[in-house]
Amino acid sequence: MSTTRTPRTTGISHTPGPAHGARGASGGTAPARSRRPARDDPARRSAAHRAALLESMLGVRRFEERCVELYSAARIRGFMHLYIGEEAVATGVCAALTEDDAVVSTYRDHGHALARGIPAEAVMAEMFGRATGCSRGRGGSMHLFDASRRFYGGNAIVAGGLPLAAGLALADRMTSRSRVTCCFFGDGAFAEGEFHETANLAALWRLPVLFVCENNLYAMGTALARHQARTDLALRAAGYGMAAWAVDGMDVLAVEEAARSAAESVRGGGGPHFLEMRTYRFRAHSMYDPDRYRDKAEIARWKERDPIDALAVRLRADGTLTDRAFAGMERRVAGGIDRAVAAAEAAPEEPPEDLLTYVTSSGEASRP
Amino acid sequence: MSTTRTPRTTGISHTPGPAHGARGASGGTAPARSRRPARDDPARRSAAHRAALLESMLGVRRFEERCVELYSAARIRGFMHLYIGEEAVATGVCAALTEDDAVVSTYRDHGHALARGIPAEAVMAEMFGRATGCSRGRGGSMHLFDASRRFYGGNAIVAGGLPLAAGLALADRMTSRSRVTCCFFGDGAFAEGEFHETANLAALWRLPVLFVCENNLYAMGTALARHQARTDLALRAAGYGMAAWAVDGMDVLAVEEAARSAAESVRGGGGPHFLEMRTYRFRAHSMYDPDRYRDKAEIARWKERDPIDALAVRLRADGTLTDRAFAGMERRVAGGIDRAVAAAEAAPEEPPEDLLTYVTSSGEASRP
Amino acid sequence: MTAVTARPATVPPATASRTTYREAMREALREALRADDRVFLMGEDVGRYGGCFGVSLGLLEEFGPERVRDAPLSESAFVGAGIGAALAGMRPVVEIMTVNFSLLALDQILNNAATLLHMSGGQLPVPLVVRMTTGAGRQLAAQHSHSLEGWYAHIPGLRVLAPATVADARHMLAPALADPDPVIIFEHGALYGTSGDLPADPAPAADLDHAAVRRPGTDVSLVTYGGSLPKALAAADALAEHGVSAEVVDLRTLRPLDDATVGGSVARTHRAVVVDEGWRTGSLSAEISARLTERHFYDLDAPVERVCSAEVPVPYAHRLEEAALPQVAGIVAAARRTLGPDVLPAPGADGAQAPGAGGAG
Amino acid sequence: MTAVTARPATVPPATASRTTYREAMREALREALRADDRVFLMGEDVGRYGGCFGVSLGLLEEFGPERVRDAPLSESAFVGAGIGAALAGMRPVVEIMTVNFSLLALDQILNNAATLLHMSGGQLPVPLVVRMTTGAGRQLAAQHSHSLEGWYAHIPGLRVLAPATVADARHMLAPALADPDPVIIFEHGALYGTSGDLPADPAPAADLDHAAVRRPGTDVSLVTYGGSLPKALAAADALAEHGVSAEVVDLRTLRPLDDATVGGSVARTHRAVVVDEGWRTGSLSAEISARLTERHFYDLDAPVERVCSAEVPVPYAHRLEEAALPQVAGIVAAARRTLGPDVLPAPGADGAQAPGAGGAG
Ligand SMILES: Cc1ncc(C[n+]2csc(CCOP(=O)(O)OP(=O)(O)O)c2C)c(N)n1
Ligand SMILES: Cc1ncc(C[n+]2csc(CCOP(=O)(O)OP(=O)(O)O)c2C)c(N)n1
Ligand SMILES: [Mg+2]
Ligand SMILES: [Mg+2]
Repeated sequence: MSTTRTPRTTGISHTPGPAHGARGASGGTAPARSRRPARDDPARRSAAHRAALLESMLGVRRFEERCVELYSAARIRGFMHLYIGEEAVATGVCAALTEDDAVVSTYRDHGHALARGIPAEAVMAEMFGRATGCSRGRGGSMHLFDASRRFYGGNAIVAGGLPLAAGLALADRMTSRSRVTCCFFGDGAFAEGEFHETANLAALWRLPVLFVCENNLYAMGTALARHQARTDLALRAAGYGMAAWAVDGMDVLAVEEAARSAAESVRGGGGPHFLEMRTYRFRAHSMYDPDRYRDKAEIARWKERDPIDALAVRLRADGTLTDRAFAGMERRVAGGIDRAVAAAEAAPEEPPEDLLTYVTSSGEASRP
Repeated sequence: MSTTRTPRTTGISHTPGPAHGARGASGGTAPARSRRPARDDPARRSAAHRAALLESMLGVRRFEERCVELYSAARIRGFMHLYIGEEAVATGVCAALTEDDAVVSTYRDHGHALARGIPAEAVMAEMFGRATGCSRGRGGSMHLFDASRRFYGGNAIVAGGLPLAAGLALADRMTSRSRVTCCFFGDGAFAEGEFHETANLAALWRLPVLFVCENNLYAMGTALARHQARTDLALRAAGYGMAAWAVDGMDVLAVEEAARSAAESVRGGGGPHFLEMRTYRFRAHSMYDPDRYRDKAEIARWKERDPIDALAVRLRADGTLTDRAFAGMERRVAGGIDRAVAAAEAAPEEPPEDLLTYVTSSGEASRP
Repeated sequence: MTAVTARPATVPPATASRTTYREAMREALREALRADDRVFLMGEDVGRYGGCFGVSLGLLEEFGPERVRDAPLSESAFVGAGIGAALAGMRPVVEIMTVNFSLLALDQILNNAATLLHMSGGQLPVPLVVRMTTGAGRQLAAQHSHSLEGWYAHIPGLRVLAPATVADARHMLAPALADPDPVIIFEHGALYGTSGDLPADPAPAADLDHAAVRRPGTDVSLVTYGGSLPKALAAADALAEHGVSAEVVDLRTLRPLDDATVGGSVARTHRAVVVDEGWRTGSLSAEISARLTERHFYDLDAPVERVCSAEVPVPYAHRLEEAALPQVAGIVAAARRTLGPDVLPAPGADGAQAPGAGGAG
Repeated sequence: MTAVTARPATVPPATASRTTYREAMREALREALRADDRVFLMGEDVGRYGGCFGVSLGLLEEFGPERVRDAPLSESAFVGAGIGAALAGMRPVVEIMTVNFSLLALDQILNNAATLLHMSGGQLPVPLVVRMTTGAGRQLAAQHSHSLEGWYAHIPGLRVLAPATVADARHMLAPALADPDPVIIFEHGALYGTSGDLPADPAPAADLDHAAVRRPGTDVSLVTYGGSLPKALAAADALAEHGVSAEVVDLRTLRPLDDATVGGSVARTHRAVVVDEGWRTGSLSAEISARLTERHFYDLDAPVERVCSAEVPVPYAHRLEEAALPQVAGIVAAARRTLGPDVLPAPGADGAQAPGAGGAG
């Protein structure tokens, strides 16, 4: 018989009122309840580390803001899903992973890719469909890949990446490698059968998977309570027999703390862990979405909890962030993006003659 | 936010030792804890009703025993899955349903079909592949159908019937009909994504579905604990926000009691209910299965809890069943089966010229 | 016994009007929902969002959340629920956002919807309509660009429709709902924005049994469907400029195939080019080619040509995607091949064809 | 860095021996598991049960539950897990019990296994082998009798194999595992009990690129694969009795197709019959027929014939099932049609053919 674990939740409300915003703004520290007592790791908690987190989130934000402009200018095409508002999740989680760990992402993958360390140049070139893109222009916004960073993409089938993550973890388990496979997915994916099958498989075989559910309260236009019979996703994940708890996904420090604790436990043989990141997207689902289904006031309330602002306010209150330093961050970020755009503009597309390469590994045009 | 319901379990162990057998044999009454206090319904609890349950179970048992002989004689072909040992489940559940209710079954469907009232003639003819079969010989053992009895088959894709049941129930809900759709499926089906999707859908939309999970501890050769991370299936179903509890599936009275209570609640608008029937198949998975994966002692222990013997012992102890009456049952049952076999032997197969009828409703040979 | 009654359509009489494919589809849904209480629309984001491609915009407001029913991301469950509801007397229209996600429901479609009638010996017809968007051409990359109509057309028990014109978008749904058996409707994503005239009422119910000759011609038959119809018509224009008269046949119904109309055209023109956005190998074009050869071996003056998608997961980059899909130049070139080397000068555009995208090799 | 190392095969030398298809497959699995630590077998009931059809019997005992891994009933998850494990350096052999259940994993196969390499710009090859049983003929009825090989052969990025002989069952797995890309192996259920001779070691690694002429002939080519090969050979025998020399071509690899071998045969015989257990419309047979016509239009003396399954969910009843599937008599009749009316007297058996089961109409 399986062992029983009790789910842990932070008790974080998912409808932030002023109190929530204030809590962030007042520089409150670690999340209400974390899985382990906060450890005294000076390196991690150092001002420099926090500043790096801030700059990382800022990098994602500004990158995507530029992408919006480029989309309007038709430099970027296809579907494009923005991560704006959710930056704390990718940033905090990826900060807790090592180079050896693996990441499986979704179509909303810019934030994951950048936080994982894929250079903005490679991502931007991919959005432009250029040969220098991280998928050689064949993937586009929804299919960012980087094998060297164990970034396994960019999956546009909702929940389609979950079984993959189980398999990556299975390989590690079978070869006694102590690595974590981190799989991002949304609240909508929780409804798909593939989530259930994968959760059961991972728990049954105690696979080293870190499930990171980005619960942004909507699956496209469908609110959580209209697609899930029970909306406490962490509690439901715990039902599979894995440690699971909810985290304030607007607080990058809380996210990192939780991810680090979970990842360590996974790495130590503790089986799969599930983190429900309570977050919100500030923009529409995709560039095609007129966002008719959300209350403007709700969006405004969440924007008060902007993860970047929240950390900046906190660091300023700590006295560890100056206006000048912040301006420096903005400059560096903008410069990086400028360079990425310029490089993408200048880069070649793959020639149509190469259309059939990469269909099979042999490299020859596939013989159908 | 969804309402919280607590799962109810009977606390029934799923590994019957002598104690269990003894409990049955000693004529112990209703299951440990049932959902509602036992009601005083004389008709239901009457000796005649109990005798009818016994004869119904006996009918299923003897029918399938004959099928084994006929399979050896190659009168029946294809895959054949026996229900022997599990008769209390179909018999008890179907006793709690009305004519208006619907039933969705699996490939292990003889018991469900017979308990639902499909005549043995029609079922046997189907096993023979005859035109007089309940599916005109096109379905065979795994695909018994009877639209007039709202028996929607016989599905050979594990978990494939679950979404169908949700849809039948949805139609009732949309038209404000007060009917129950009862869906049988196994513990193995619980691992399929379709179970999860359907459970969420049914709970979300409060569909009038009665989920009857026949937990016989094995999915083919794979024991429950080797295919489910958490083996308390009722508890997990409760996680979707539906009433769910476990029932002693070897006790037909407990099954009927639970099913009646659940069906009434479903009919009254209480949303989906989930019953985990703890049962056991005495035979191999199918006629092809050498049953290498189960312990003979385990099988023997379960056979001590034979649902037919258990009820017979109880009725004898009550003084409501005599040897003569039991012999009469056996005679009636055997006579019915004899007639069914003779009729099936004599019945025609559909002619090959009619192969293409029923591909589309127009009745003409389908134009591909 | 039931709250469900069919009532006559109460759509106000319309005059001939220009409309888009998207609006035509929406109008068809509105008419169906008004005409019959048993009809309901179910799928991901069909309600609040208004449909992934805006097709059902406004229907939630008019018909309410019971009849314009948002479903969770559970393709298998809600398609299966559509089958169950159909069994119980409803007339569900299930929207699977796109064909790309329909694989998750394919078991329900093949093993239940298409099979229950036969497996039950005729007892259980499944009057279900499933709609989905199909096709590529908008740089949506490999997982969002499939054209799997041919797979569905392989399944006995299904009727498969591919409305390619505004009129068919407007008028195919009603007869599909009247069909007692499951019907799959493929709407090519590139068509939603196209416009056309709708004839004034009373509109004839669309015929689901016949292919349509969209442009008559005498020299070669261009046989196609769905999103490739505009390309075939453009190719016919281009061919006309070179003095070649191409007949364009729109299959409309992919199962059952209308062999008579296709064959009749080829019997007149003696040459055929099949245009199909599916990957060439094993696409519907193969079936059409095989049938034409089986039935018109002695009518054909040249082998049947096929213009299909290159055998590659559709890439994101614009030029690569363009090279992967059937294009007008490739259709013109294929038609030219059926006519022999001296009929037309090789057009310059021809050289731009990507490998595998149009050629017979 | 890793516990995984490839070690040389340590299979004891064998002498030529008679064995069954099932044993040959098992021996191939055993050899693969012995030869390479990265190889493991995963699927429903592959371990304790010994495989639904007994193929993996004894392997659990030899290799343990980690490498002969029973999976829950979760086709999508464990096939996807196989893909993930392959990405991470393993060499998984995933068994989907039968093709009928593979629909539940089709999204993973199409959208991940077959697509990741291309979508990632060449970064992510997926060295995965998926095995499944296919086919009808054992009265398993509609949901357990599919022949969907043609669908898989439609997917760019996959290699699709159909071992039809004991030797191929024995020798195709090793090169499949050596392929850096995903390979699907179809094992026809009716073949498991068939026997044949295995050549003595050292056995040549099976060639995955070429079709095989299983019986040479001069008058007509019978092109087939998998479970239909024995039927085609029997038909060739029957034709020989009437003085007709039929060549039998076993495709062996369904994607990529070996056009040269098939075309070479037809260039010699000038007539072709394709035998394919899939439903006729849109089956692999259509592709073969279309290609033959495209490439050998002027070689063919008669239209290509197809003998396929009737377009009906396969019924349980024996005579109905028999009528639904390709049979020897139907193949003979089709071959006869290619030869013209006066070559052979119409055999009596011919009339027994069910409608749609073999005819070209
Ligand atoms: C299987 C599948 N069904 C439907 C879609 C269309 N779709 C894309 S994103 C999306 C919503 C997903 O919501 P969620 O999982 O919460 O992620 P989020 O977009 O909120 O990050 C839908 C319905 C899809 N891509 N895949
Ligand atoms: C989707 C699917 N996968 C696999 C199978 C093969 N199969 C048939 S029955 C079975 C076991 C099902 O176990 P369970 O649900 O517990 O029902 P039981 O047979 O015990 O009544 C399996 C694996 C199938 N029919 N369908
Ligand atoms: Mg979401
Ligand atoms: Mg079971």
